[in-house]
Order: sequence, then structure tokens, then C-alpha cells
Amino acid sequence: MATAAITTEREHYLNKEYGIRSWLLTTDHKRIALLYLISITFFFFIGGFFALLIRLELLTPAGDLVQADTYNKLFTMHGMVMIFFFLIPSIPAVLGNFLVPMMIGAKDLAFPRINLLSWYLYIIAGIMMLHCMVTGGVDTGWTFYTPFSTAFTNTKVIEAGLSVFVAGFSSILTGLNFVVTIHRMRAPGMTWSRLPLFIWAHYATSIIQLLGTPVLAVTLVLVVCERVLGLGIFDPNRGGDPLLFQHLFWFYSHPAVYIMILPSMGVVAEIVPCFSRKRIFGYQAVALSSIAIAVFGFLVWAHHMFVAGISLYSAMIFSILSYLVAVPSAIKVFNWTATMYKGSVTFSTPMLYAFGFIGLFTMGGLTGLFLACLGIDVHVTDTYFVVAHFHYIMVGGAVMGYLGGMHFWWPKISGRLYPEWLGKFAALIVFLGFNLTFFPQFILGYLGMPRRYWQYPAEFQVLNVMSTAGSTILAVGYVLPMVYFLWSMRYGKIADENPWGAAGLEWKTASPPPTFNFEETPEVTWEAYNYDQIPAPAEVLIER
Amino acid sequence: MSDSPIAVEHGPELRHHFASVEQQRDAASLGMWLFLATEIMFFGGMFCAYLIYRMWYFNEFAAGSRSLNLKWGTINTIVLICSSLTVALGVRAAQMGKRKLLVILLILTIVFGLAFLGIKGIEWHEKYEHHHIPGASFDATALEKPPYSNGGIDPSHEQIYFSLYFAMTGLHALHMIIGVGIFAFLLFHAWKGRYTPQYNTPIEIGGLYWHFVDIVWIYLFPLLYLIDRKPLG
Amino acid sequence: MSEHILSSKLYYGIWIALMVLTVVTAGVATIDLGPFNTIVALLIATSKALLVILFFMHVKYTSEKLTKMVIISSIFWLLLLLFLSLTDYGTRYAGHG
Amino acid sequence: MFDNFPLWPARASTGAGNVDALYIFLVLLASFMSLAIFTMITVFALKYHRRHGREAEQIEGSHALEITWSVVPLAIFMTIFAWGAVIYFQERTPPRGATEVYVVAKQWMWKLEHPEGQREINELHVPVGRDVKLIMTSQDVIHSFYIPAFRIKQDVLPGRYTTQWFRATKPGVYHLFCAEYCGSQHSGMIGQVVVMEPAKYEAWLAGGTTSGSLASNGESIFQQLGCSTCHRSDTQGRGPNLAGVFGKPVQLEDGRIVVADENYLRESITSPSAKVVSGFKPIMPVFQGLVSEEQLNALVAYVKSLNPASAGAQQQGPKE
Ligand code: HEA
Ligand code: HEA
Ligand code: HEC
Ligand code: CUA
Ligand SMILES: [Cu+2]
Repeated sequence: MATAAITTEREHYLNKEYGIRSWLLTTDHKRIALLYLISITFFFFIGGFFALLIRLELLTPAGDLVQADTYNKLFTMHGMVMIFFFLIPSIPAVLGNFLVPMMIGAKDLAFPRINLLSWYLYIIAGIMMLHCMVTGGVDTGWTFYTPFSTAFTNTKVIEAGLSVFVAGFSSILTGLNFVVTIHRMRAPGMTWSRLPLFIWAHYATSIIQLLGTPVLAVTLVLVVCERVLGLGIFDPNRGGDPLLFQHLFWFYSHPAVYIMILPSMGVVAEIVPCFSRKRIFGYQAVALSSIAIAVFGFLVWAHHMFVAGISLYSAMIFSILSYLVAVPSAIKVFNWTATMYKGSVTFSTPMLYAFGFIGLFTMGGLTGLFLACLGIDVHVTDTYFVVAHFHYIMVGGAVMGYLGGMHFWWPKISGRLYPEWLGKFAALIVFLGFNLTFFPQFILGYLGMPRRYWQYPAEFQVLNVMSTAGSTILAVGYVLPMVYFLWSMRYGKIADENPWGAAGLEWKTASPPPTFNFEETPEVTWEAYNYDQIPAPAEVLIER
Repeated sequence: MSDSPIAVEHGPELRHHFASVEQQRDAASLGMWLFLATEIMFFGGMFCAYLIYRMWYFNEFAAGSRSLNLKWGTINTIVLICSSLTVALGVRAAQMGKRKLLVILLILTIVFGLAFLGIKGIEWHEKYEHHHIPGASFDATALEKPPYSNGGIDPSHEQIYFSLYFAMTGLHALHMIIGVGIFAFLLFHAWKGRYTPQYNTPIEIGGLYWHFVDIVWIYLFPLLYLIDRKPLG
Repeated sequence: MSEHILSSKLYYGIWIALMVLTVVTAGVATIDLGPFNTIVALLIATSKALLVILFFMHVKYTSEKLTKMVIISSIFWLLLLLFLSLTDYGTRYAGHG
Repeated sequence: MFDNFPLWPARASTGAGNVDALYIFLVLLASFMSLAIFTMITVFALKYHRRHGREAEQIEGSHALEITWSVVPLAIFMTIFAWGAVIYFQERTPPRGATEVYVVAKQWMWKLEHPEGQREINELHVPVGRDVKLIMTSQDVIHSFYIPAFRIKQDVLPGRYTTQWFRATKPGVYHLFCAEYCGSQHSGMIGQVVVMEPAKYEAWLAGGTTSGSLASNGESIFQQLGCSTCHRSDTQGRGPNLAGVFGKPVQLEDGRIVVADENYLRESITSPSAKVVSGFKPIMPVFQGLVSEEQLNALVAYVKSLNPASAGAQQQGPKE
């Protein structure tokens, strides 16, 4: 590997061409990744804006800031935007898009034009969602439960449903592209057992996207048909079963939570070895546990329905199955931790995020065990306990992983380094703000405060105030990285091709990479995470 | 990126990021198979609804099924099977480089596809005339009630059968329409002589899609038309 | 995965088999076999589908293991959806509201 | 101890203690596991912090360890599952002879009716120490009947009955929440459960005005709607004699045998053709849309009261 001197003249994917057209019609996976980066960031701030309004409203027990209907629309749009337009595409469509071909030594994804198409579908869906918001919004909750969504609300269910449908298509196409790419485009010598764990995680994610998303799609089509054409498949007045909708919805939406977390797990599995200068502990177990999560994830969906009116026996089956999926998660947590044992650990920003991920994911996951436990779930379902559980995993886990990954690969993406001390500072703020926001919600939930409440009994106020205070700190923590990333694009120190001394093919090409990733197709002769053969970087990380 | 997908070193069909034509074809075929897997789950959601309501409301499903036109249903199945044959032969013609034969077979496929849609239209129209479309004007009184065992029919449950009938056949028909579109596209390029024994992947994967839509109908036919066709009395 | 051109005779044979099975399934449906009507109908549909997959879609001769795995796992997932839903619907009114 | 900063709501039913015990166990377990992991991370991060002259030691992994940390958690998980399942089973199986209160939910209020005929809105009065079974249905969308102090919750669905039960242990006034999102005033669909000493409760019952018990209301509806023309108390009617039907297995015309629970009675009235009793013709008219939820409840209560053996007898519930 030639450490070509980085000069600004070198041609790479960013400066190869200029102009709007060269971006909007690109088929380069790296440019598409950046398109996604911009669009999901936009939606993240929209969703976050709604979250702040929610928190402000809940500052006082009375519903005083907004109307009840507005509040209902706020949490609905918050959930829909955050899930379908931010978290599901976040890591796969940005980091996955950017890195999957590079990590396996390919020039691009298997279907570059489909990749672009999937971004356009995402944008169409996003515009529909935005249009839906400005023209009135929806108030069904992100879960679209029937018969409220089909027969009672008079908000824009049709448009929101179609928007999610289109976004689902985009997600399916991304997954399809990844699976084909991973199967067909690996460089010579890149065997399955040499794949980075990030790739395994994306492979598992893609399986879920391929087999789960279509069920959501058809379910939403049926809901739309019920509203528009008067079909009656979920209509209790005609003997339809409202629970059938829930079964079909969760058949997708439970596995979908693993679409959100698996890529983050993949990111952590790259960061931890790198900053411990060690091969990951038990490569095989970590790789296979991703697949296990993807498969078992499909067996547990009705744990969202323990009090919905499903049969007693069915509830027991789904409860026990829910615990199965926790085992591979446990393996991951323990293996990451064990990787640090006898390593050579440095506290860089990505590593701090990885610590945050492991800690908060563990807490979120453990509270998931509470929820999967029938006796407890009856009391805490549909309360803030659930809200806290999933924010711990999705915000504390998945978003931390995403930010960690963004920091880790930012030098590769932009060719620049961000200011390290600011990075650490922001990570700390996010961690503190996060816990202050969501820890009180566990207590609120057990005390019995139901979720989706616009106003609440006064005795819950103290904890709500804490939560609201935390969310403003959290907001600062999220705005900071955006600011210094932008700043670094211009003023950051120039990064060489491997600033962290990391293993992996993506670090063997220039930063930013050339259009076809590699000057010539690499041939892989080493195992993944061969940190014994890579010198630790001298300068960047030695900071006390 | 403005570079045209056609790189100079390879044949014109090989896109730049693939190493070989085989790799490209294998990728396309795997891609189509994965897409079909998603389609199975797409229809699967409706099959799940079908299974449960058929269990719950068997009488209504039986009566509804009886009211469908068995003659048209069978003919339509046959039409689709014929179209699958022409597709299969078409792929073969493309592999052997017989352009004219390919064009004829593609035209035939499209004709069969349109015939299927036409017949479907006739059937739907019949349903409309008999007030079997779910909604306010729905009327189940004219349905033949199976007199053996228990014969009660609840009109609201009957609507669930017809809701599923329209959802399933409707989404199947949508797939047919898309299929006809794809084949029109293939026909255009076949006409221009783009497909050769070396390069015919589009025909092949287009064919996979068509066969899949056929298979869906192969199941829809017994599930919707043949629930209960035993002689009455 | 090399090109393997099947003879057109085979295609015609499969086509005839499919036509015959279609007529048979429509015919059998009019005979009262009790619960076996459904079973026979599904068996015939499945054999028709198999014929199409194996021959028209070339799975038997030209495709690799991966294709078969894709097919099998998608069917497996479909069955997951159906059977796990039935754990609810099959036991819902068994004495408990 | 936690008067000003409570960690759990009042514990006012027989089941609440069980749930809390399991919860505390889980909190301890989870704290222990998180602490263990955080400690390991901290210790490793500090002890093996990067120093000059020390290289990382490459370790492949260890199957023995990996198997340990999959099997041990699995064993713990199964314990949690079993414990939770036992509690759930108890929560879901009302004891015999429980007092039956009918609940009708609608956007956005709770309507309750006691067997003695008292009606309440957004309030439920119950005595200490008596088993109360709630038989619930909704007029529109899905709601959820949630009493945190009793640790019970059950969704309330349109078109069928769901049930839950409790036995209150401590007099007081407790929150009643709607826990399933149901539209604009979801957070306003709240009320209170008033638990009273039995004597006070009797006084409360006596003080209310009622137009007869639920079952006797049902009886007059039964007459009004003409049910009695077909369902007679002998075997001469065109429909089956309804006395003693409830809780017993019913032989259906198509060969199935079903247990006549509340949902069966309900379905028999709203959609008689769905399950036709063996030996009868499907001539009973469909009453869907002709009777209100309240009338339906009264009819069901009436049919149940026709049981010669025991009023309000239950299915195979556990004996308490
Ligand atoms: C990324 C998202 C994500 C992830 C990964 C998870 C993971 C899990 N979730 Fe969560 N969940 C959500 C997002 C997520 N969830 C959302 C969004 C909802 C609410 C939806 C809505 O209603 O709006 C929800 C709701 C939800 C419910 C329904 C609650 C209710 O509405 O009543 C349940 C119930 O079982 C549940 C369980 C679990 C379990 C068991 C896991 C497991 O996978 C967790 C496994 C991980 C661990 C267990 C931690 C690591 C393990 C160890 C350290 C081992 C050591 C431990 C011991 C030995 C005890 N979740
Ligand atoms: C990926 C998923 C995700 C993420 C990241 C978040 C992030 C946050 N969520 Fe999220 N939340 C959900 C998914 C998510 N949520 C889902 C699925 C639901 C359920 C919805 C339903 O019930 O249907 C929910 C519900 C939910 C509720 C419960 C509402 C209710 O039940 O009544 C609350 C309440 O506190 C809440 C708070 C927050 C907060 C404070 C954040 C914070 O982490 C957000 C922090 C981010 C910011 C604060 C952005 C910073 C932006 C600015 C500072 C600028 C803003 C200005 C401009 C736009 C110009 N969320
Ligand atoms: C025209 C006659 C007729 C009228 C009026 C009628 N029923 Fe029925 N009912 C029947 C017949 C016949 C059956 C048995 C067949 C069936 O299950 O549909 C039956 C069955 C039932 C059953 C199930 C009994 C069992 O043994 O399992 C219930 C409960 C019932 N009816 C309640 C009612 C109520 C309540 C009304 C009035 C609102 C009513 N019926 C009015 C004829 C009638
Ligand atoms: Cu009723 Cu929420
Ligand atoms: Cu879940």
C-alpha cells in the first residue's frame, strides 16, 4: 500500500466533478451515501424538533402549550420520522452505503442505479411525509392501530401510510443491493470468515429488510384500501379482527428494531478492536449472533400484544421466544467487553461513543427483559417504561453507535479530522443529557404514567421536569457534532489514509477514496482485525 | 458521475464495476430472486389474513367462492399458463439468438397478459352488477347458501371474503400490469436486436418475474374459486 | 450457472402437464371429498408451482444452491408468519376471553 | 421511606405485591448485570490503557467462555419467564364466583355497570376483599383499562369481550387510566377506582338509584326483542333452551364443540350464524346493530343468570 502524499490536487470522489447534476444523477455509492447523510440529518432535526415540543408540553401537568390534537400529531410524527426517515436508513444507507463495497474490495454496489433509485424513493416518501405534516398531519401514533386509523381519525392517514410504504420500498432496495453485493462482489481472497463484522451486521440487517418490510407494505396497503375503497379486512363491525392488523404490523416492526440496532452493533464491533488494538474476541460468535438475531427476531413479535387480547397460550409462547433473541445480544455485549481485555485501549471519540453504546444498550436491553416478562409487562406496557426502554436502545444505543461510526469514518468520508477535544466533549454531553432525559421515565412508567398522554396527574411532574431538562442538554450534544463536522470540512487537519491505524480494506485506500474505491482491485490474504500486523498510529491518538 | 456505464474495454453490456459478464449476470439473477422473496412475503400478509378469516367464517367464504365464475377462473388460469410457456420459450429463443422468434413470443406473452386482465375486468364487472363489492351497496341476499351442514350467512362476514377477494386479485392484477409494462420494454429492445446469446439477462430476469406472478395466481385460483364447489343438496 | 438451453419439447411437456392439472383441480373441486377437497386443491397447486419453478424458472438445471436457499427461506418465513399467528388464533377462545 | 419520591404506585390489590416482588428481583438482577459490565469496561479501559512499551495481547476467543455466557443468561431468562408467566396466568384467570362488572369504553369515557344495576361513569366503586371480574368491550376504537395500583391492564376491544380481575386490599382512591391511544382525549379518559370497606360499600350500593339488576334488565330486553318467542324455558321453542348453557360445552352443527363463554353468548346474539347449535336451523335474526353494547351486556348477564347451578359460575379457573 503506497502512502501516496495527500495533496489537494489528487482526484477523489468528491472533487471528481462538481455541480448539482453530478450529485443528483450520481451512481457512485459514496456520493449517494452523502446524499443520504444530508437527508437523514434533516429528518433527524425535524424529529428532534418535535421531541423538544413534546418535552416542553410535558413540562407541566396541564395540557397548556399545544392542543390535545396537536400533541397527538407531534408524537406520531416524531415516531414516524425518527423511525422510518431517520433510524432505519441511518447507518445502512449512510455508512453502509459508503463502506460496504469498500470493505469487501468492490468498486461499487451491485446495482448502482437501483441504489440511486432507492434514495429517490426515500426523498419522495420524505416529501410526502413533509407535505402530510404541513397540511394537517396524522395522529394515529407511529403504529397505525386499527380501527382508529381506518375508521375514526380524520387526519391524513392515507398520505402517511403511502409515504411509509414508499420509504419501505427504498429500504427493501437498499437491503437487496447489500445482499447481492456481499454475495457477488467480494474481492479475491475475501472469504466469509474474513468479512468485517460490520458486513455481517449489514447482511443480517438486509435479510430483515427483505423479508419483513413487504409485510408492512401490504398491511399499509390494506389500511389505505380500507379507508379509500371501503374494504373491511380489519373492520370489527364486519367481524374483522383489529388484532390481525397488530400481528401483521409487528411481524415487521419488531424485526425492524433489529434493523435499527444491528448496524450499530456492527459499528461498535469495528471501533472496539481498533482502539483496543486487538482482534475481536470470538469473531465467529459475534458474526453468527448477528444472523441469529435476524432470524430469532422474527419469532417474537406478539410481545407487543400481551394485553391486546391475544390468547393466553400465545402470549406465553411469544414471551419465551423473546428471551431467545436476548441470548445473541448478550454474547455480543460480553464479547465486546472481552475484546478490551489485555488490549491497548485509547479513549478516542469513537471509543467513547462505543462505551456509551455498550452501557446504554445493555440497560435498554435489560429493561427489554422486563417487558418480555408477562407479569411485569401487564403493568408497564403502554407506559413511560416502554418509552424509556426503547429510547435507551434507539437513542442511547443506535444513535450513539451511529455517531460513533460517523466520527470513526469521518476522516475517510471527508479526508479531514474533526477536533478531538470537541468530539469528546460532545460525547460526554450526549451521555449526560441522555440519561437525565430518559432515566426518570423508567420510574414514571412504573408509577403508572401512560404514554401518549398530553396531560397527566400532577404527582408525575417532578420526573417530567427532569426529563425535559435533560432533553435540552441532549439537543446541544446533537447540534455540536454537526457544527464541528461542517467546520472540519474546511479547516480540519488533513487525514491520511489510515489515521486510526485500523484494520480493514477501507483504510487501505486514500482518504477520501477515488471514485472506484481502489486504484486496483485488492487481493485479501489476511484475516479480519489483524491488529498484530498494523502499527498503532503515532500521533493522533496519543492524547492523555 | 458522468462517465457512461459503458466502459470501453469490455463488451458494451458489461457495467464498469463488475469484473466479468458472469458476475454481472449472477448478480442480476440473485437480485431478482431476492426480490421475488420479498414478493412472497408481500402476498404472505394477505394469505395470513385469508387463512384466519377462512377459518372463522367458512360458510361465508364457501358461499362467496361459489358465486365466483368458475368458467372464467379456469380460463384465466389457462391463459396465464400459456403466457408462462411463451415466456419460457422466449428465454430459450433469446439464448439461441433467434430474434424474430423472441419478438413473436414476447408479443404473445403480452397478448395473454392483456387477455387475463380483460377477463379479470369482466369478472369484476359481474361482481359490481351483483352488488358484491364491499361497502354501503353490498348485498349478500342473492348468494347461494350451501344448505348442508349449517347454512347461515352473515352478510357482514361475507364482505370480508369479498374484501380479500378484491385485495388479492387486485394486487395480483397490479403485478400483471407491471409485468406487461416490463415485457413491452423487453419487446422494444428485442425488436432492436439488443439481446444476443451472450447477453440476454433482462429477458431471463423479466421471465422470472412473470413466472412468479403466474405462481401467485396458481394459488389464488384454488384459494378463492374452489373453496366449496361440491354439488348442492 | 452456465447457459443450459433446455429443449422446447420439455417446455411443451410441462405446459401440457400444467393445463391438465388445472382442469383436474377444477374438476375435483366439484366432487365432495370432505376436508380433502382443500388438501387436494393445495397439493395440485403446489405441484403446479413446483413445475413452474423447477422448469420454467430453470431452478432444476441451471441455478446454484444459493437460489434454492432463497426460495426455501422465503417459504420458511411465510410459514413462520402463518404458524405463529395461528398460535394466537388457534387457541384464542379456548376458555379464556 | 419514599413518601416524597415514590418508586412504585400504591399497592392495593392481592396481585400487586407479586408483581412488585418480581420487579424488584429484576431491578436487582439488571443492576447487578449492568454494574458488572460497567465495571469490567472501566477496569479494562484503565488497566490496559495504552502505554509505551506494552503491546496488546492477541486473543482469539474462547468457546468455553462464550458457551458459559450464553447458557447462564439463558437459564436466568427461563427463570424470569416462568415467574412472569405464573403471575400472568393468575392475572388472566378470574376466580370462581367473582362479582361481574360490565365495562363499556367509548371515546372518551368509561361506562360501568354493576350486577346490582348501579351505573357509573369514569368511576368504579368496589369493596375491599372481594374478587371483581371486569367484562369489557368498546363501542368504537381500542382502549385499555389500567389501574396502576392493582398492576392490571387489559385492552378493551370493539366487537368482543376481554376480561380481567382483581381483589382490592386497601381502601382508597386510585387512578384509572386509559392506556391505549384512542384519539384526541386519550389522556382525558381517566377516572378513579374507589375502594371501600364492605360496610361503606353496601351503603353506597343502597344509596344509588337503579332500575333493577343487570340481569333483570336483561330479562325485560329479552322479552322486548322477542327472544323469548323462540327461546322458551321448555324444549318446545324454535331455539335452544338457554337455561344452563353458560360455561358448558356446546355441540355445534358443523361438528365443533365450543365452550359457551361470554364471547360465545355475544357472538350468538350479534352473529348467530357463525356458530349454529347442533339440531337447530340458522333462523335466528342478526342483532348486530340492533342492540346497544349496554343492552348486549344485560342480555349476556341475563342468559348467564339462567344457570341453575351457580350464578356467575366460571370456566376452569383455579379455585381461590
Ligand atoms: C432498536 C430498537 C430495539 C431493540 C434492539 C429492542 C430490543 C428488545 N426489546 Fe424492545 N422495543 C423497541 C425497540 C427495541 N427493542 C420499541 C421501539 C418498542 C416500543 C414500540 C411501541 O410500542 O411504540 C419496544 C417495545 C418492546 C416490548 C413491548 C413493550 C410493550 O409495549 O408492552 C417488549 C416486550 O417484550 C420489548 C422487548 C425487547 C427485548 C427482549 C429486546 C432484546 O433484544 C434485548 C436484548 C439485550 C439485552 C438483554 C442486553 C444485553 C444482555 C446482557 C448484558 C446479558 C446479561 C443479562 C442477564 C444475564 C440478565 N421491547
Ligand atoms: C430513532 C428514534 C427516536 C429518537 C432518536 C427519539 C428521540 C427523542 N425522543 Fe422519542 N420516540 C420515538 C423514537 C425516537 N425518539 C418513538 C418511536 C416514539 C413513539 C411514538 C408513538 O408513541 O407513536 C417516541 C416517543 C417519545 C416520547 C413519548 C411521547 C408520548 O408517548 O406522549 C417522548 C417524550 O419524552 C420522546 C422524547 C424524545 C426525546 C427527548 C428525544 C431526543 O433524543 C431528541 C434529541 C434531538 C434533538 C433535540 C434535536 C436537536 C434539534 C434542535 C436543537 C433544533 C431543532 C430546530 C429546528 C428543527 C430548526 N419520544
Ligand atoms: C327466530 C327465532 C329466534 C329469536 C327471535 C332469537 N333466537 Fe336465539 N337462537 C335461535 C335458534 C334457532 C338458535 C340455535 C341456532 C343458532 O345457534 O344460531 C339460537 C341460539 C341462541 C343462543 C346460543 C344458545 C346455545 O345453546 O348455545 C343464544 C345465546 C341466543 N340464541 C340468544 C338469543 C337472544 C338474546 C335473542 C334476542 C335478542 C334471541 N336469541 C332471539 C332462534 C332465535
Ligand atoms: Cu381510551 Cu385511550
Ligand atoms: Cu419488540
